[in-house]
Amino acid sequence: MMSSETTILNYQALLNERKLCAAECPSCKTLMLPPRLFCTKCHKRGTRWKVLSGRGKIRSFTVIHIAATTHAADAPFVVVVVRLKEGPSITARLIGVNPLKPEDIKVGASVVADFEEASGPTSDQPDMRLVFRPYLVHK
Amino acid sequence: MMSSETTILNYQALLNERKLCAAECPSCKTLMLPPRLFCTKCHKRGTRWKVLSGRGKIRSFTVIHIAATTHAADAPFVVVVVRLKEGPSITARLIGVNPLKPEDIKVGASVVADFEEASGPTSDQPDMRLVFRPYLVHK
Amino acid sequence: MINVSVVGAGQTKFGRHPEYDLRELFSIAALGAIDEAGIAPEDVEAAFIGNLSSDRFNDQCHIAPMMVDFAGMKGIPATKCEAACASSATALRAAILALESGLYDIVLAAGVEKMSDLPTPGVIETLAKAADNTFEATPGITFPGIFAVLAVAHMHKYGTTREQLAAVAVKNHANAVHNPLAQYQKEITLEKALSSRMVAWPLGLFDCSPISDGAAAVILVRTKDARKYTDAPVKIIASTQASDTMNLCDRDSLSTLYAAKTAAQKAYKQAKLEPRDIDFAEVHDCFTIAEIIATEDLGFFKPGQGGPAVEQGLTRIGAEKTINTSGGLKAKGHPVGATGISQLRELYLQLRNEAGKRQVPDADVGLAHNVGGTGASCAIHICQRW
Amino acid sequence: MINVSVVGAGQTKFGRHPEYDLRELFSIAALGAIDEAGIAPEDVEAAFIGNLSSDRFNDQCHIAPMMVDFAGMKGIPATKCEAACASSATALRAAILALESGLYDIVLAAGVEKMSDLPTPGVIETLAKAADNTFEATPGITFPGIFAVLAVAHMHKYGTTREQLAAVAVKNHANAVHNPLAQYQKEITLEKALSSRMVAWPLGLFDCSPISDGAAAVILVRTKDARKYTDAPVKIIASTQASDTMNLCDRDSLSTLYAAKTAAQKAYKQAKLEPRDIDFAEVHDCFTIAEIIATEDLGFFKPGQGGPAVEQGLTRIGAEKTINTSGGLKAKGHPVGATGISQLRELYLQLRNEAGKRQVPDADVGLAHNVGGTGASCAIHICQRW
Ligand SMILES: [Zn+2]
Ligand SMILES: [Zn+2]
Repeated sequence: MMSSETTILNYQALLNERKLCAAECPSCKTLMLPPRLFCTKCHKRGTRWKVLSGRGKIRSFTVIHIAATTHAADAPFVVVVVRLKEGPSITARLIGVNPLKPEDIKVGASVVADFEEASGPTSDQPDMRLVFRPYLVHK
Repeated sequence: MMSSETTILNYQALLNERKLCAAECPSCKTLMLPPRLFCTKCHKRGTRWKVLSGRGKIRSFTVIHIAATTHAADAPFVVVVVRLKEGPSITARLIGVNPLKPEDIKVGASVVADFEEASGPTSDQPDMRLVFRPYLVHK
Repeated sequence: MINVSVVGAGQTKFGRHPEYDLRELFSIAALGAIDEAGIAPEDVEAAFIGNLSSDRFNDQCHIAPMMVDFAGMKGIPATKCEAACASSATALRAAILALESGLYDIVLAAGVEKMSDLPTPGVIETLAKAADNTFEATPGITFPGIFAVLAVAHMHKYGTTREQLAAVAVKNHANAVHNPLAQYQKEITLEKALSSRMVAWPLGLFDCSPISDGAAAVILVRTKDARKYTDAPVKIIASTQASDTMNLCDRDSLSTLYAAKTAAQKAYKQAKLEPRDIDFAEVHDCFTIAEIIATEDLGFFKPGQGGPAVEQGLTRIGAEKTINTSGGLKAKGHPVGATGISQLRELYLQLRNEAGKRQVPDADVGLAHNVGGTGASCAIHICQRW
Repeated sequence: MINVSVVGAGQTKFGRHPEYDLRELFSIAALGAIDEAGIAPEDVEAAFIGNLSSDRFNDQCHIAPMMVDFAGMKGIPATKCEAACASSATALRAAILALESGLYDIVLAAGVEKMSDLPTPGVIETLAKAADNTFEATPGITFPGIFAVLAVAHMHKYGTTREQLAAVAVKNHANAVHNPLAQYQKEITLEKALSSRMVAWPLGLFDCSPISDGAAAVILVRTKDARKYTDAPVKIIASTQASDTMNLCDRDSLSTLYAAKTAAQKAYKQAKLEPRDIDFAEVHDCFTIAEIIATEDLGFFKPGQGGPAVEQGLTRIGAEKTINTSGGLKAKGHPVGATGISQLRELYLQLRNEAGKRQVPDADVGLAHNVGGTGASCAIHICQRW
């Protein structure tokens, strides 16, 4: 999969292998997440996958109390925008925190990517879904 | 209902009373089907209901073999565009004919309106649906 | 410089309209604008109609010909324009460009949306489709959730408070009391606003604009022809639009909207005006935080000062910078595709001294700020008294 | 007279594209057009994008900013235009008006649709929403059914035959053999066309255009600037649009399309040309009967003569009136929102002598006829060799 075209479909296929990847421009090294076919800087096609560490910090977040029909069973849940160590940001759920204590979730806190099976009525073979967890330093 | 505003909602309510009605402009007597709030000729509001005879002639038709999901169970079925005696035309199903013998359905043939319960997954309390039948002259 | 004027405006009451079909709502607004301009439907040469998603809300695509036909304008070119909640401001822009091209002399710009045909969860789901479905709606973020993320970032950066958010709702409800076409014509207290049910933390129900049905329309002509139709046309002196990436995650800042700032800069340049020259503005308060960010993006207040400004009453009618005399999306209602033209109608009324008890004293220049979706679109119009 | 020229065109292959997202298809077409025009994405000042219903097909609204951002044009004004299957011709018109207004110098007009994300019954249902849902889709009429009603009326009035309908499909499949971006690049026989499964009597499967994914894009500039970009720009000399009532039942005639006739009359007047001056045309053959009616509505053949004309080979490449060199919607494919711009691309290629084995000899003037939905919209563009 790592040599596949940097399409959204293949991004999901890589998530299914528990790999969080960005598209990288071989010319100017711009990293793009969500992945793109064409470099945002030099507009060249031929970007390639680069596996990311999954480490990052919370830029902002919310707790969804009233969800769309398809996610209603999960509410309340936390959604975070995370700035990854390598530069790009990504939006995903934050697990391992109490959604009823949003005051305990801090902008700037360290998180790490994880993967869980996406449930939902539309998926026959469930995809893996990117999520984040608090990154705990064990002293 | 006959004194109600000539809205699409009220048109359906009149169908539920087994009445096929057009909107009539009190000024210029233009008859409008589908009904309208404003006269197509003089653009005045205040059109009123007029009950139609339900008698008319087939302008054109088709037999739906591949239907939308919501109508798939009914296929094949005949849809006709009928010019009503009073002037306006309306589109509806034609029942009482063999949909597999379209060559027996003739443009110009006389038909008469009837009403049947509309089935469908979305309706709690089924509405009446306008249909047409061949108009048979009993000698 | 733009050389187009508004010579007629119409609007339905905003709110729940189970009695009317989409085309019926449209025709009431369109024929209202046509009557006010003193023309007949046959005089209109082209129409641009904003609508977010009749496809999902009403099971109906291709609404533009249906709308004009139903309102007596059968045959004219009719195009639907869509840019989420900024749909009708983009329709307005397309109409302005059509007039500026010289190909048409009288153009209708309108917007219509009927959201209440769907049950509430369906509305939430449809609105979420105006965010990036794959990367943001699928993880579960809703439309209120998008703006909640902006609110958290704004609070973190500037210390903006929930009380300041609530102050937006309180002010806009107070203004809507005097707008007979508003969905909610009653005041609310700060306590009530703050105690409402949580939707997407930190935004409660009273931080959110409602689910609405409605339509709005304006008749546009070139400014040199405008006095043929009315003694008090309203000049449009700037019309700009900008876009941004859909995804929150792909943006440099989460406490400002790049598209709004870009469109505002271009609008001020086009009108040869500064933010201080704007007497009043209708801004896109789909959520309370959006009004605070808007007043900063538009240069009315410094970044971070939008919250304190509303709390101190600086945006009330007649104060330093009057914002949302109509009641805003929050209290006037937000039938998404109709909102941009409804904002323009408020400018039209204010600049003709026809706004009744919500009239801004000595208003000469007004601005309309219409944001689409997650902020991926923004269109700005500046209007001037004749 | 219109003073806009095409200086670049791009298109994806039409067909099923499970491997690509909507934005990926768009970016391939848009960057193709941009490259061909010899410009960079940053040079594009505004974009108008045709699309029928990403809302239903792809669960995604507000696609215009998403598309331009993904193709490297973040920030520019980007508006979606919708008029059912004529969506991208209306986007093209909006782009032309924007250039004629003088506000922009370089504008992108594009169209994109990805239909195959939905299973076939869902596609049928979504397309039916481009008819009047309450009065025609709800009784059960489908999109093929709408055109079947026109076919029956045409057959009744003029004696048009199923063989004549099939001749349209046979010709267009033969043309598509030479179009490397066509969905079906193989010939079919009259027998095969006639024996296909019934969809909506009298239209069989081979009377219908397929379910397709794809995108197309063009770069437009004012004609006076066009030679800066290419030695062989293609001039757009007419751009018109008209509408009609949505409902079949509300029309005077069921054997002609009023919107197409109206738009055609205006287009010939705008270009100061007659039907006989048109060397070739891309017409909207969503169904075989639609091409026959189109060649009559456009004045190429007398009413009732469209059927005999195709049967006699008068619309083959290089014959009396060459129709659908690209393969038409029938064989090239019909990703509905992309079709209008794809037609313009075919005109661009032909008028630059770049159409390869499907090149029309000595073609100087071409016409594109893009119909929306039930015929409630039609937009027509006429192009001329430089
Ligand atoms: Zn690069
Ligand atoms: Zn009348």
